Amino acid sequence: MPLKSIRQALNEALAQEMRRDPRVIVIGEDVAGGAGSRGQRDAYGGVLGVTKGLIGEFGEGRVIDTPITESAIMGTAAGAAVTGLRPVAELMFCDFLGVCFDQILNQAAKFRYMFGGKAKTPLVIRTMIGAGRSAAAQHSQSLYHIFTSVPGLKCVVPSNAYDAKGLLIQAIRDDDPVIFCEHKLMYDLRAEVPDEPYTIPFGEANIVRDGDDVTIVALSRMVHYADEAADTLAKEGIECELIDPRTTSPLDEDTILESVERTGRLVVVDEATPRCTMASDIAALVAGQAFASLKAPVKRVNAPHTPVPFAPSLEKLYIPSPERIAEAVREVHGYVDEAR
Amino acid sequence: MPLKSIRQALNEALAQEMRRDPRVIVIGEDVAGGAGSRGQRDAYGGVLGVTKGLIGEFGEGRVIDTPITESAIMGTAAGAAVTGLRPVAELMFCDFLGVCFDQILNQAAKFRYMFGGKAKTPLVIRTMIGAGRSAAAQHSQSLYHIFTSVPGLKCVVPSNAYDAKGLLIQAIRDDDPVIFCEHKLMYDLRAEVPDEPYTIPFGEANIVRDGDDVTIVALSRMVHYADEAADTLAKEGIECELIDPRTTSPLDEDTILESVERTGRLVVVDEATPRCTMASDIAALVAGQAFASLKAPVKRVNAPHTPVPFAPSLEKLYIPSPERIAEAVREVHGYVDEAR
Amino acid sequence: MQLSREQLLTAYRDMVTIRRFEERVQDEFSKGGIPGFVHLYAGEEAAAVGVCSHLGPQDYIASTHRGHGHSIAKGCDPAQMMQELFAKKTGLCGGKGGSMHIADLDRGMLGANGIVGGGPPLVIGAALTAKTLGRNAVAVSFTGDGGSNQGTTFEAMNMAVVLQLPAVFVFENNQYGEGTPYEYAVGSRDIAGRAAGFGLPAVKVSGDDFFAVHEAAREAVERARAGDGPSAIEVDTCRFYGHHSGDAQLYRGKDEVRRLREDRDCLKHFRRRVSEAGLLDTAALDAVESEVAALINHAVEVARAAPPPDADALLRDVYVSY
Amino acid sequence: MQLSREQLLTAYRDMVTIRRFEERVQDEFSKGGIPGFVHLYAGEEAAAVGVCSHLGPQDYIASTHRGHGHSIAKGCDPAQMMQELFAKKTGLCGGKGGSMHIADLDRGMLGANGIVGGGPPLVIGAALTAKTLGRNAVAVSFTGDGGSNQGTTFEAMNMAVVLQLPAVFVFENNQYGEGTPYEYAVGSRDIAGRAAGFGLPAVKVSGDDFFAVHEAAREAVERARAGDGPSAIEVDTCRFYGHHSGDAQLYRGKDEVRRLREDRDCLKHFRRRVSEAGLLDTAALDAVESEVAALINHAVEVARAAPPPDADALLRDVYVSY
Ligand SMILES: Cc1ncc(C[n+]2csc(CCOP(=O)(O)OP(=O)(O)O)c2C)c(N)n1
Ligand SMILES: Cc1ncc(C[n+]2csc(CCOP(=O)(O)OP(=O)(O)O)c2C)c(N)n1
Ligand SMILES: [Mg+2]
Ligand SMILES: [Mg+2]
Repeated sequence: MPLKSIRQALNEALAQEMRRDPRVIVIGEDVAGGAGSRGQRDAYGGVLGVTKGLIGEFGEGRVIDTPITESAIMGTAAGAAVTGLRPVAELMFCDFLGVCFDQILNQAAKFRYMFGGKAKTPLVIRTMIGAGRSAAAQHSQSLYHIFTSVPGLKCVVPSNAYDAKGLLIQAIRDDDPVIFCEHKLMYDLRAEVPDEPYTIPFGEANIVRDGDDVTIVALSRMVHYADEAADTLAKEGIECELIDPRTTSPLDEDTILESVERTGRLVVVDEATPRCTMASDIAALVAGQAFASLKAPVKRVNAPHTPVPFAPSLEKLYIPSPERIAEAVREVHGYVDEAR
Repeated sequence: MPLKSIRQALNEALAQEMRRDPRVIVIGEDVAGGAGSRGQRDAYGGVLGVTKGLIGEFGEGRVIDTPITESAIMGTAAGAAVTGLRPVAELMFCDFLGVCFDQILNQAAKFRYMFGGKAKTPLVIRTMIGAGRSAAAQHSQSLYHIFTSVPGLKCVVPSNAYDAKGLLIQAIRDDDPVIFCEHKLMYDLRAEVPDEPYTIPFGEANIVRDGDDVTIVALSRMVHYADEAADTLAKEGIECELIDPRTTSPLDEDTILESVERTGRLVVVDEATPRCTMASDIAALVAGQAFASLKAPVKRVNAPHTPVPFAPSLEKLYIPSPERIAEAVREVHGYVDEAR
Repeated sequence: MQLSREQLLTAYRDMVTIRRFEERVQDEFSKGGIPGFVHLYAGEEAAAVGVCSHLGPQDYIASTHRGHGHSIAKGCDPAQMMQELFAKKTGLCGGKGGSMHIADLDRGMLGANGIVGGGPPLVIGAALTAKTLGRNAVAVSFTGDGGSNQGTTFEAMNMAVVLQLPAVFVFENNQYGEGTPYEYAVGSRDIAGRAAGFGLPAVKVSGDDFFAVHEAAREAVERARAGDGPSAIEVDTCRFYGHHSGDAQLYRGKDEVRRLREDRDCLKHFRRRVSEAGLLDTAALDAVESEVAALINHAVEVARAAPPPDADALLRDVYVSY
Repeated sequence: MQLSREQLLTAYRDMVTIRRFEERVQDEFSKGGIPGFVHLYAGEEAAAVGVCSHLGPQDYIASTHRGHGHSIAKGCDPAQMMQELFAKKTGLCGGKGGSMHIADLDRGMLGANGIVGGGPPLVIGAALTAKTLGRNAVAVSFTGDGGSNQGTTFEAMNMAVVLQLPAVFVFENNQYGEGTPYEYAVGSRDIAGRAAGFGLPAVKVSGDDFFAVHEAAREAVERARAGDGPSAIEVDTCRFYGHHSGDAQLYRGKDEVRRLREDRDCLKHFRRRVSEAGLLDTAALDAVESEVAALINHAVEVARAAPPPDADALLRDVYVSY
């Protein structure tokens, strides 16, 4: 199978779905770039090149550059979705949700329920998450917990190119609003990706590696750090089961619970800050539903409760590291439950 | 001590602080009402009357009616705070954060950190939360988890008039941005409230009742439902310790952990939806730090993962009830940990 | 444009339906039959009907928190609406939306909206669907004078111009947003003029005069349908009730409402106009009134009798699939 | 207004400082010394300096992602700025903000802003502080042509008019927002005209001409200081580099940048103007150049040598107290 980067996988997913279904459109700031300029059209193809080339094949009517106007972009996408298109809108950085969240939170997410089941809002919002590029406090956040918390939204956090393609096609075909979170440090990450279209169902976790000692649930880029940590730990004789939920809403609760029922020990790794985010969500799930199997405290590995610092030296401390993950696993592994 | 409603307590707190400090201003939509009209000034005094009368004493320069323009209101408040005022801005319903969240998330909350500690942003945002008035999906949410998750913000959820006054005065004197969440069904709730100004520190929970069997942590209006449930349970011989954290950020972790270390059993009650919200946050805290003491699964009582329905019959099912709380407590109380 | 007798009767019937619907809602609300908040449209009927009489079922509108009038003008069934306001299973939204979220996608009514400024961006989306799928449909947003100051509304106008979409922005200037007069809240005091600055044709018309609204809307809708882009219309109008049922209206001048009802009632204006011009006689107009009265009575009876939603509706329809 | 020799030299020095600062940042960035993203202001100097020369330390500005020029014009120390860009402990923000969040509250610089449209609402707040505390200060927001389409910017203008605040909205129309020309993104193609629709005096001036900007800003700042409310100024300008350092600029016409640098260089214009009018001689201008060259060299040397932030800075200054 051909090796493709996440960027390529996403681009391919978009192109294939646009070919298949004329109702699929792409809309956002510089998704092509150069609209009405003296230079080239498709000058950007998205700020990190994910939508490059689409305008050549599908034209200005379906690859729509917009002003800097996120509320109008999200509203346009929501309004178009509920009237018959299947828009893929781009929110360049998830940090920008602050200028457009109403159209997601109170409009797109709630139409179906408020209108008594009569609306369908097949909308995808592609957005970038993550720290690690010294992009500082307003361009580095991992805000998927906010989307996850909103009833009516689905939320996807792919960690590799194969999943990225299958999940994006699923998102486009899905009849509900989906937030698709791309980690900005992973676009060049390659994996084997089939040329033909395929889907990966939402709510089905990927078991990245098997192990009986400790369960690690990790999200997005943290899957790779957790895998690194697991390699180290394997050499120490600790076998980790690594679970990548792939979608935070719906969340594959069963796979997580089954694993913890077997291992009795859980570490959750999430690049987001610690309060009211996914690590606490999963920890609470397990504390409520797999308590009988738990042999150690549930450990969370998060960024600290701070904004993302600019300086690379601080940012490196900010992002959970393989070392911190390994340390957390060692802790829960070495924990002796005196009562049990 | 005189009995005062939460509405009165808040109004008194505002008036006393405005008297004390000329830098305190109130700004929002119809916080007075009738600006430039043929009728009366102070025609509203806030849609539910909390700011009534302030304009009479403090004038238009300090009780500022605005257009419907939440981004400008929050931005004005943030910009004013960082340059020397101490604004109390009103976000009428917390549901409206979607049209103005950037000024809170990326501006006010992050100034101090991004600017290397050189900024102070003494800003209070008063906002209404909660279901129960058939105000439907866009006027009934309890979104304080979103504020709680943001580093740089503090978040207050008072449950009674005494706390409301002390916490609001604290919020106004505090040098950080504070989100002050008022439950719309509690404005008429009365308690003994001293006439003189006083403060309640942030991050200090209130132990509403003592008990050794089960710890209940409940927030905002749910404190009262939990108390009702505890009354019922007391008759059945189950003694609950009821903790009202009063502020979700900072959170008084110690009081919660100490209680669970004693009771070994925890139920968290939160009117918010279940995913990535305060109940999971507190459950995760305990699963991580009081695991050794836990004798039963941590139970969460939340609204379901749905928007808030309009019909009163459905809304009643939506909001956690004293019955559901009691049932959850009975479950954890009756749980037998076979391993321990 | 000359309206046919049929068209005149339809317009009058729609306006009277709105008026009587709202009067009755006020009544039923005070009697406790309607939960939540209601915002009544009485006084503004010429705006909704003047605009929507140019729209067909394929066209879209997005409304505001004050959405009953737009719904009726766009063809929603008043009985189903009333059932919704009464929070009944058989309501337009199954009792889950209520007044502030009343919607009827089958009739191109994209919903009342509890968020001021929530609708205009959605309308751009509906207009984009029309353009992309070659549907020749038009999308209209209704926004208040208060909502005209919301950033989302401005963004929607700019976007509509940039993409040259078949959209019409109707600003219902009923003088107040809650208790705040537009003269205070709209810095320029000129909503149409400000809209024009965004690069779209914009006019201000009197909402007392159905015919003035109708004519301005005809031009705007035709322009949109012809592919010539968006327009804006400011309708100078007034509301006969408070912001919501229960508003003490202290911000109003003494006698203000009484005088509005006397001088600025679009129904009265309409009757006078068509009578004086000999277009419709009193008997025909009165026949409409009784027809509507029966309709509204029926709507309330059905609404009262209808069952509440089933308990399992609480968890249904959050997603299509999950 | 006639500028004194002193004022002319200061203005020139500030503009040259910005130009050389940016050229050097581009250089150091490509050499890998500066992490993250940088957006360079070269080409637009007359805008920042023309406006800020009317402001004192008590006045406020809010900037954009392209904030180096505004910072220097408002009096920030280029050495401390460079240290910040190099992510050093001794930088203006202790290395925690970087280019996109560079700020200096002591000098009334409320920060660059990573959010397009983030600044204008903040400026209203600063203006409100000035008005409330009777400080006689003025607050200025800088916004790009792209940012002129953001809802927050529109809301801020309306609010400033409603509250009659001492604010000035400067729109730096450098023709592009990222790769999108303003002719496409601004529906009306007229930023000043659109601003005027909000009820504030608005003019468009050439950013090639320091004196034109200076004069327009003088009027606007005086109006604000006199209590006569907000104004807007659109500056027609151009950027000499890409959107950020690393932008391939495919959206530009062939030779576009070369021609801009030839025809539209505000520094060249300034030199020519003051030389022809006999206001400053070449020697004086050249002396400024060498002075600035030394300053920038020094800034980079200090920045390179400075230490990174201490590890515990990660957790510090999230709150004043927690
Ligand atoms: C974003 C937002 N802000 C505030 C409100 C509260 N609110 C509801 S209606 C209203 C007044 C709206 O005024 P206008 O747009 O003139 O419409 P009208 O009520 O006059 O029809 C306000 C402030 C809201 N629902 N949404
Ligand atoms: C809310 C938001 N949307 C999008 C961006 C990404 N972005 C950064 S700068 C920029 C272009 C800004 O253009 P303009 O306002 O003209 O300023 P210029 O870069 O030309 O100085 C964009 C789209 C952002 N930072 N914030
Ligand atoms: Mg109004
Ligand atoms: Mg620009």
